[in-house]
Amino acid sequence: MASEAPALIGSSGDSLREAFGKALSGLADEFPKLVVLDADIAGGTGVHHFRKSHPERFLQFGIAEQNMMAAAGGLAAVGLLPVVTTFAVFCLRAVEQARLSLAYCKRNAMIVASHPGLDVGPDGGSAQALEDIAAFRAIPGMTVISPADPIETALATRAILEFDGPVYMRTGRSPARRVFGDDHTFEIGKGRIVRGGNDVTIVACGVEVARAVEAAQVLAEDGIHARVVNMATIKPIDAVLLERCAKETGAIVTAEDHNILGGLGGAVAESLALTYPCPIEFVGVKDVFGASGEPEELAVMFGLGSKSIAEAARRAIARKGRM
Amino acid sequence: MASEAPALIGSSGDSLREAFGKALSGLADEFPKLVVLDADIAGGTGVHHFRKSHPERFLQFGIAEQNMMAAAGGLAAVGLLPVVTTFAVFCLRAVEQARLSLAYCKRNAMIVASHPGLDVGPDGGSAQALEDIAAFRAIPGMTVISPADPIETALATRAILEFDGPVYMRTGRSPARRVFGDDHTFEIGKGRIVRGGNDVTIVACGVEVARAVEAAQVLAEDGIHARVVNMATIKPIDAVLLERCAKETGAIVTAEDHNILGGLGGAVAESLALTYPCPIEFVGVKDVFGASGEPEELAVMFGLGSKSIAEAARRAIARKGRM
Amino acid sequence: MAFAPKAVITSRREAAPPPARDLEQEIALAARFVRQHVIASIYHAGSGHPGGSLSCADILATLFGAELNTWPGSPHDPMRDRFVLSKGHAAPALYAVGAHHGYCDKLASLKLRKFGSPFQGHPHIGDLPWVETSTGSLGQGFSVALGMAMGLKLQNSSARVYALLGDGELQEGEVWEGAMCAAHHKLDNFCAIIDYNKLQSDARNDEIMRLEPLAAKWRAFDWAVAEIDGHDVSALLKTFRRAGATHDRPSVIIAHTVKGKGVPYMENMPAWHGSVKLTREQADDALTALGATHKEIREYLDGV
Amino acid sequence: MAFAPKAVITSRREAAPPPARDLEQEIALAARFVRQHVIASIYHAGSGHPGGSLSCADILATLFGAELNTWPGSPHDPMRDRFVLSKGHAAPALYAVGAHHGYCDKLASLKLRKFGSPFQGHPHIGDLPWVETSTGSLGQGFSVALGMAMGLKLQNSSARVYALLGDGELQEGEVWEGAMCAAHHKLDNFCAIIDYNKLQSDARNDEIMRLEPLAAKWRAFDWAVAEIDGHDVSALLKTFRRAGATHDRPSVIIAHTVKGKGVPYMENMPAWHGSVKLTREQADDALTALGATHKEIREYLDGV
Ligand SMILES: Cc1ncc(C[n+]2csc(CCOP(=O)(O)OP(=O)(O)O)c2C)c(N)n1
Ligand SMILES: Cc1ncc(C[n+]2csc(CCOP(=O)(O)OP(=O)(O)O)c2C)c(N)n1
Ligand SMILES: [Mg+2]
Ligand SMILES: [Mg+2]
Repeated sequence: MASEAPALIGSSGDSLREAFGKALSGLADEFPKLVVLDADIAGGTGVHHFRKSHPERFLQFGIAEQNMMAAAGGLAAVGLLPVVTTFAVFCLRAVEQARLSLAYCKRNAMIVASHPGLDVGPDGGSAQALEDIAAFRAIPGMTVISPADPIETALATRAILEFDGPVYMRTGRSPARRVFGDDHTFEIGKGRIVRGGNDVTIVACGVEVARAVEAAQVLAEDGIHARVVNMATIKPIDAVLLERCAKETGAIVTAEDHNILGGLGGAVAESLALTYPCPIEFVGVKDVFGASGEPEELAVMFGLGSKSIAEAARRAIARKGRM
Repeated sequence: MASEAPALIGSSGDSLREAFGKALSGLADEFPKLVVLDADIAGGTGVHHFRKSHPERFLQFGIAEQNMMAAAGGLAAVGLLPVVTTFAVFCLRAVEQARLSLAYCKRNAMIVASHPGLDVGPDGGSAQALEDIAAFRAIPGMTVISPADPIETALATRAILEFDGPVYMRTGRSPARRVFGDDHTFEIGKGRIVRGGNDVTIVACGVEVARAVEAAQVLAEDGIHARVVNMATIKPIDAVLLERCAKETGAIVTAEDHNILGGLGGAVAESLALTYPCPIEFVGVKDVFGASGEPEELAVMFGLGSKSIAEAARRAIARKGRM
Repeated sequence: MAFAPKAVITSRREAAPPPARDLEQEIALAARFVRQHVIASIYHAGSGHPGGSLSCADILATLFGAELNTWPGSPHDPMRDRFVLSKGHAAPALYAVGAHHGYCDKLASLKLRKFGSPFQGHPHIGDLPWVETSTGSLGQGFSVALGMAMGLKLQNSSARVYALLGDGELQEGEVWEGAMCAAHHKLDNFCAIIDYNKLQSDARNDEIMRLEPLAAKWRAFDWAVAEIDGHDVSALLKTFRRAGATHDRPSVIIAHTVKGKGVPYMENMPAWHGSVKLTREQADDALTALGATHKEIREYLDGV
Repeated sequence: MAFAPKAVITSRREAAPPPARDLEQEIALAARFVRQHVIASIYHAGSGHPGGSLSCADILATLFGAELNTWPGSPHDPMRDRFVLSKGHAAPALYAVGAHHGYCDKLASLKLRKFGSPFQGHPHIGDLPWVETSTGSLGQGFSVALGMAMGLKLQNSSARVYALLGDGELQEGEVWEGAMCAAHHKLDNFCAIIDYNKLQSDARNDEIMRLEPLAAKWRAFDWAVAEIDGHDVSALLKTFRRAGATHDRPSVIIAHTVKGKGVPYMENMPAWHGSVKLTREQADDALTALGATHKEIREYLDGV
């Protein structure tokens, strides 16, 4: 029937935003102070689930991200546990509010951003945030997280509610591949080796973790054993694990759905420069804007696909010991 | 007489903002399309000079940075050459506007931010932007500049007006030490060796260049020959010069009045990870907010002073060949 | 309606003859084309915002059909009027009206939101030079348009600037910054049109964030305000003419519209705001309701 | 004045007796102390914003002297009212009124803007727990206060929230986002006070960015609006009481003030807005004008 409600795009049960939205509803009883802030985009961020399950704790701010972000500071100040939700690109509208009214005040407030990077797909370049990790990472005391799959997103949702201090967490728009089983655990600040190998380490976050695993499988066919690290916490970065990987594998690839400047790649480069400098290749969007298209297609065209990661791994390996 | 106009603070002829403001006035005739945008802070950013000399090209937007930033896109669209001016921390209010309406549209529009970092002094932590380089560096196609002294600021002012594409440039609030003579030249994208040496390279920008030179002098007394590079363009970074310095000196220190995460240090670490990985030590604010105080005093207390740079240099040298 | 009295007649529009009946008919036909094209392109894209594209079809058709001094062949003419689609998610409607008037190809512009196509989910000047500025983040287009109006005035141009905003978009503080600024600078070459369809992303404005009394807000921000039926082409034409003659103040036209206008099953339904997927049957029904023949429907849906 | 009729009496303030004459005198004395302390602390700091600190002294003295249910000994009491200095550059006035009421030490708070002192150039909750939120970036304090009001209401608290804004601050779009939001959510426990001193950083509001008709703007955003003389303590007291009894709507008090009030050579002079350095002679003159004795002046200026 033509008059039926339309199908929501890209929010199958396996998108990170859906996993986040459902997890939030499930956790609401356990966290009675939890309130969810929306800027007229609940259907997009996954928190329509929470609106339905806990309407009295769902706070509507309209299309006004600055006010929403700063108001979260006030809600936290009176003892509530606010979770600010919008698209990643619109979080960039409220960077200064997150800085002053959340981070500077050390508020227990969480920012959860859906629609990061090229994963946004057909909405196109204007909507594909490639800068958010860099911008939020630079705010003193702000923790930055980008989980890899729906299971991890659900775990991370609980972890940030239990966490003390402001957090910026990315989810994702498009159906995501599963990386982890039901036995997965998550801890803020800890990277995890998801695949062993000693020739090179691929450090990835978000949608790039699944692609990194795929790249490692391809490399394995050529006898190259790539280690894959899921670096779900970008700040504070797991410097100990990075140092170990650099020592053990001698070359690093970073992979993220973000500009290659200032994001996960930057965090890894900074960390290793302090502990164990080694060749790094960066997989990410190369300082250009995105475009409309399907996420997988865009990933390939902009050099974020598993093939690009595998090529970067070969380059990194080739540079070992060449200094 | 008590009723005399009050003395303006910190804007002696030798602050970068004053140098910028005066340069802008001086260039107005040569650049007839130049218009200057202000958000009620002209006395602070140095463009009161321009307001006086060219009132008809001075555009007042009131205390409304978002509208000002995006409107610059419109002014550029109709053939004018807009220079957006405010404090660095308030540029963070308009990151998304700079992204979409300037960078994504490839507008010829310049953002010039005064009051960056601890150099802000007594206004305190809320006003001391430690995130702006990271945030603007992550915007695709945005050029990022932070000149070192008044002479260079004047040259950089001309350079950005001649440049094609959006630029984010930092000036400074407090009286700045001279680093260069009247014969100095400036080119966007080029780092410059301001002092020779082969034991370590200190890569600095903004106020930290003068402190780096001072650190090198102190180190020289101990027989350590530190090279000092003025990396006035943070993006695009001078990868060729960095590689050469890394090869020739084997260890790097970065120094900036910014969070150690994502700024100049991040840019240098990313660049060298690709070309010539080597030990790097980062001098900057260590992911905490600033505080009120005098700039020189704050520099010492937050580890940005010449002593901290010299210590970082010793640490970097000690790490050479220890991998 | 509260436009300032026409103390001084400056607009070149003053001299133009009153709109002819057949102009109105032409515009109505163009609007019908826009609506059909919107449905077809969103059908092919598999995503896109139909509701807010349909509500502004008559406004766009009127602007491009009669009001804007723009010429498809010379998108860089400094004398041209500027139009900014501040509610950038209505891109399909902009592409459609552009296609109708020769700014872009009709068939090509059905290739919406696809990789490699210049017809992105939100209008991008980097892909289409006749798009005056890239939009998609609500509030910004309005400020950019304001900057254009200011810059044109500074250069003594007689070109005018038009910005089309959504009602939900008015919740962005940036719009009120711009409203204050445009009035302060007396930008009477600037005209904002509000596509007042009473719905935004998730629900009615009233539920999400009340906008009323809306005309009072704009008056208090010192704009000349007109309130009209945004589907009444004749009213649109007259109101644009008045706005063009307003002196010393920017003009806002609050155009009351119906979200999803023309497609009965979409009208006034928030669910059809969002980025939705149209089934073949839905697209067929919509095109039928919009007066397309069987042959046209086949061309729209199969001919691409 | 246009507060809603008091249909339902809910405020605990209703029960309180009308303000006594001596309360007004107490407040006037407190305001005088605030002004003197502001001058002294800015003199010692060598920078700071005197104009906007002096203009709001009576407002702050009234709030802290009579209106706010807050107690210096228990800055974390969940039942307390909240006050947010959204115009954070008036920090010296906040510290002064805090010192007067025992929230901080009088002598210590003269050590303004110095390294190691908790009395930063802009108020910071990390340094002073009785500062409800850090401010300094205009527009934000208002939103934070709104969040507090919303959160208190959600938790059925009867505590009220007050935010003091500058007039120039109203140019920030964030304020109008918040204005729309507070009205939509019927935050009648929220009261904004505008320190309407007609000046901002560089010049008069009228020159920089016209705000008038200001009351009409707030009315169009659906707030209960009162306009009073912001130096008239009796009017302030009455208006706060009315605001406390307003139902279903947030209240705004447009308090007409004089920038630099109390120091003749500063009054209405834009130059004294900014971060300025006071000479010994200027400080002396100012304190004399503010009624300090020679002995007091010496204590203020030399006793630190
Ligand atoms: C700054 C910003 N925040 C959020 C969005 C997401 N968004 C896209 S359309 C929309 C609703 C817009 O409603 P309205 O302005 O009424 O548009 P219309 O009804 O005409 O489609 C929202 C919230 C956006 N594009 N920009
Ligand atoms: C977002 C932001 N932009 C700019 C400034 C710089 N600034 C500090 S005070 C001021 C003028 C404020 O004027 P007003 O609000 O009228 O304050 P008052 O007259 O009461 O001092 C400005 C522009 C700021 N603090 N915050
Ligand atoms: Mg709408
Ligand atoms: Mg003022």
